[in-house]
Amino acid sequence: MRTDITDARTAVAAVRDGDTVLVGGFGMAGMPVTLIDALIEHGAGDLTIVSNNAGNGDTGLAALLAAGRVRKMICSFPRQSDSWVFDGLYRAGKIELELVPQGNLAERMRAAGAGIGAFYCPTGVGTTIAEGRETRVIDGREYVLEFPIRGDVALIRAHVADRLGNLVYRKTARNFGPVMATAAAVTIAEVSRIADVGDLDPEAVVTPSIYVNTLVEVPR
Amino acid sequence: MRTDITDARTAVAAVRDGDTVLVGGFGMAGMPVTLIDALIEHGAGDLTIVSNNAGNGDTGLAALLAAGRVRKMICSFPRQSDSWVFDGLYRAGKIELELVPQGNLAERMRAAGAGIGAFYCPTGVGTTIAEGRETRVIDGREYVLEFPIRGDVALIRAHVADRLGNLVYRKTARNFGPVMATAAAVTIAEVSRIADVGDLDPEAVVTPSIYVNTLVEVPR
Amino acid sequence: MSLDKDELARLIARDIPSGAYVNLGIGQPTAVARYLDPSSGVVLHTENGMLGMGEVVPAEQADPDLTNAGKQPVTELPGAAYFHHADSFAMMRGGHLDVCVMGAFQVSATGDLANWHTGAPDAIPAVGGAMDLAVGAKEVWVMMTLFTKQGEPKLVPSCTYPLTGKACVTRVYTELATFHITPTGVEIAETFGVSPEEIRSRLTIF
Amino acid sequence: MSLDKDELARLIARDIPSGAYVNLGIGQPTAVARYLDPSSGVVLHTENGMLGMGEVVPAEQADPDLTNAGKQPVTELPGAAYFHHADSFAMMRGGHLDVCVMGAFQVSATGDLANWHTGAPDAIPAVGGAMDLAVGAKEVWVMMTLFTKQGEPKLVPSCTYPLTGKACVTRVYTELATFHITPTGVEIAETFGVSPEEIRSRLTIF
Repeated sequence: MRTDITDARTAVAAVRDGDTVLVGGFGMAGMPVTLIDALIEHGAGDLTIVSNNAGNGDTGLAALLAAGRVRKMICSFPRQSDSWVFDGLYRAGKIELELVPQGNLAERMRAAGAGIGAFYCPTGVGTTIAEGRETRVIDGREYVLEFPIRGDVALIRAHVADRLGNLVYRKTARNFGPVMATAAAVTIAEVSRIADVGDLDPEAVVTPSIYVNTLVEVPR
Repeated sequence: MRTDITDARTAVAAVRDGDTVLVGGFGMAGMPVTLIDALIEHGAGDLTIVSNNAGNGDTGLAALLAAGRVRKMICSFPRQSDSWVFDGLYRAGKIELELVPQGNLAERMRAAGAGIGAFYCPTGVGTTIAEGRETRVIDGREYVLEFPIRGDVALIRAHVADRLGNLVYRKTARNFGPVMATAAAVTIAEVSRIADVGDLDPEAVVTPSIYVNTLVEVPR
Repeated sequence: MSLDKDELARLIARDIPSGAYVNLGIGQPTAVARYLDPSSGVVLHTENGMLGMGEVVPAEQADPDLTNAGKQPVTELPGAAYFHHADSFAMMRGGHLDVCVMGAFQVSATGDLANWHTGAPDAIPAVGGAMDLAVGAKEVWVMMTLFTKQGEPKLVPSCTYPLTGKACVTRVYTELATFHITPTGVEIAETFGVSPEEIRSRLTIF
Repeated sequence: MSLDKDELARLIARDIPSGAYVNLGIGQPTAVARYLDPSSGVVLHTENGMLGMGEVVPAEQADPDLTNAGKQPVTELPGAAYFHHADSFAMMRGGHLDVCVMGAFQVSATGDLANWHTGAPDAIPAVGGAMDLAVGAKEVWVMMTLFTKQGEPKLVPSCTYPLTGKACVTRVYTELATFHITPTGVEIAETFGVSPEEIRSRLTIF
């Protein structure tokens, strides 16, 4: 369906209490900071957040966590030198953590977007990550069964969009954005610029417009 | 490892009797015709060919089939108005056919390239394609277990390469090329032009050089 | 009056929601594209790796690198995007297409689709992307004649031809009537030149 | 003389085959990049979506959209390519990288790797891409000190720390010796300032 072009506050009104929200970015690269700030203001709580990290410093995701809006984090690397907000909540037993190897995080969201019911993955075999999980030996190699991670809403940052919703990214800020866009019922993209239809090279579009519901222009 | 730049005859010498060869193209778009002609001349036989179609007219894949080099076809759509070579061999019991829905063909090769051991796929549930196959109900939906398709060699056609082996494609000639490049032990790409390193836009590269072993320049 | 093929294509085009992402199957459904209002914002997908596909063009305007799923030459519209086959079928299988329109040999009253194989023992099977579309699109619409040349109904209690997908068809467009397949049964949505009663009497699904 | 960290990084750089695709882990292994001969054609991968990564640059030259897996600002080399996270980890998991170099808490004599968790009950776990690299790269090389600050060997009969991957490490580079882990056991490839006999006597794996 057609892609809406609106402001951050209107866009994040799509998030409901209890939702699973996929949040793009690897560190600050590709982090949709304006959308996260709008989500904090919006007030939705009891959220499950899927993102590679669990917030840095006191802003962005860390501020969302500090505001008590997040019930559960699904991420690969919560512990960082400046992840004191998450660390405090975790040690106090106030937040649930599902630790997922980074590639499984990406592939499980891809599976959700691609209609794959589950997949056998070699990552983590023989480690505590695989304990108690269903495994299978295929052609002599052991795999763990992994299930999709679906989002109700994805908040991502891209570089330029056209008005249809096609997206291109910039350098390693691409990271989780294209995968999350496929895995959520509603995808909201914060972009530096919205171009006219026809301005993007069709060979270079990374996220086709079909995956994008809402665009928010945040010039940089 | 470094990508070789050579001629078609030298490139296809990598193919051995009994190999599984992934052949790009959807109809003629993206079909590596020069490499296929070289493969016919090369003489390798007892091949399993994985390609969307099973040859058209009397040239290309059809000529490879006609020369008796192919033991088995794995494809989604062998029957076409001009697939008389395949049709004749099939009816005479001289070729084996594994019919795979087109999306499964692509996803099974992707799984091979991505290190996925197997995946649960909804396609074909309740059809003859799924008969006798392992199925599983996940979240109330039925899926069929699908296994990777690996190639010994992939023969693909792209548009422009740089000398490192990065590839860009042209329009719908992209089709199976990028997936096959990831799924084969050796990938040989026929391209219209080989550019200098640095001439391709890093944001627009579709197949990174890591997947390409050999380049053959065939100007068009 | 029953509808001719062009009228049927126009009818389907009219019913496609504004802004929808749509895959039109090989053969007759391709004609639906001709009747889409450009201002509707409908975006066409082709499984060989493109969104924003334009119309079929004559051979003299053909670009061999730009074809639809039936391998006919087509155009690229502004706002198009290309992607590889695994991404294209991920888009289909993942439930992102709003509508696909396919032909059929038979459709059952519960929405089973048979459109890939006649079941003839000497037929060479070819499935292409039909099974992927059947399980993937949010809505699967069928465009077909209501009866075979021999007068047999093609909308049936249960398919006798090999299935393409189970319980996937939501609408059937034919020259005599359009049908909606709902959880409670088949509803006649519209008839053309015949009465609903006549349609009911000629089918065995009600 | 035992090697300092820079000498160890130079040694590893020397051993990486010409034209190899290589992932250098967070922390010490990042330093290996400084000693790669540009003419060697070694291409660096970073799991956050890039091949053709250049060197770490100071903050004043940083592009916030261009970082390595440790989130340090880096450069882009000619011939680079960007891709998203699922494609990047498909590349890793699919066995396409020739070598990855990681740090470790412990490596076992059969190549088990422990480098993500100390096992301390109050530690907050964080695994990142380490498990994906451990199962994916054709060769996993470890760069570490041979002993802890307390003098305990880190190359051990069996890891006591939680594992990152089983039977994946093929080489161990330390300040005192390099080791090859083979199907028949651990071999000492080179020693620095000590004799092989002394290495053998201080470890319990031979």
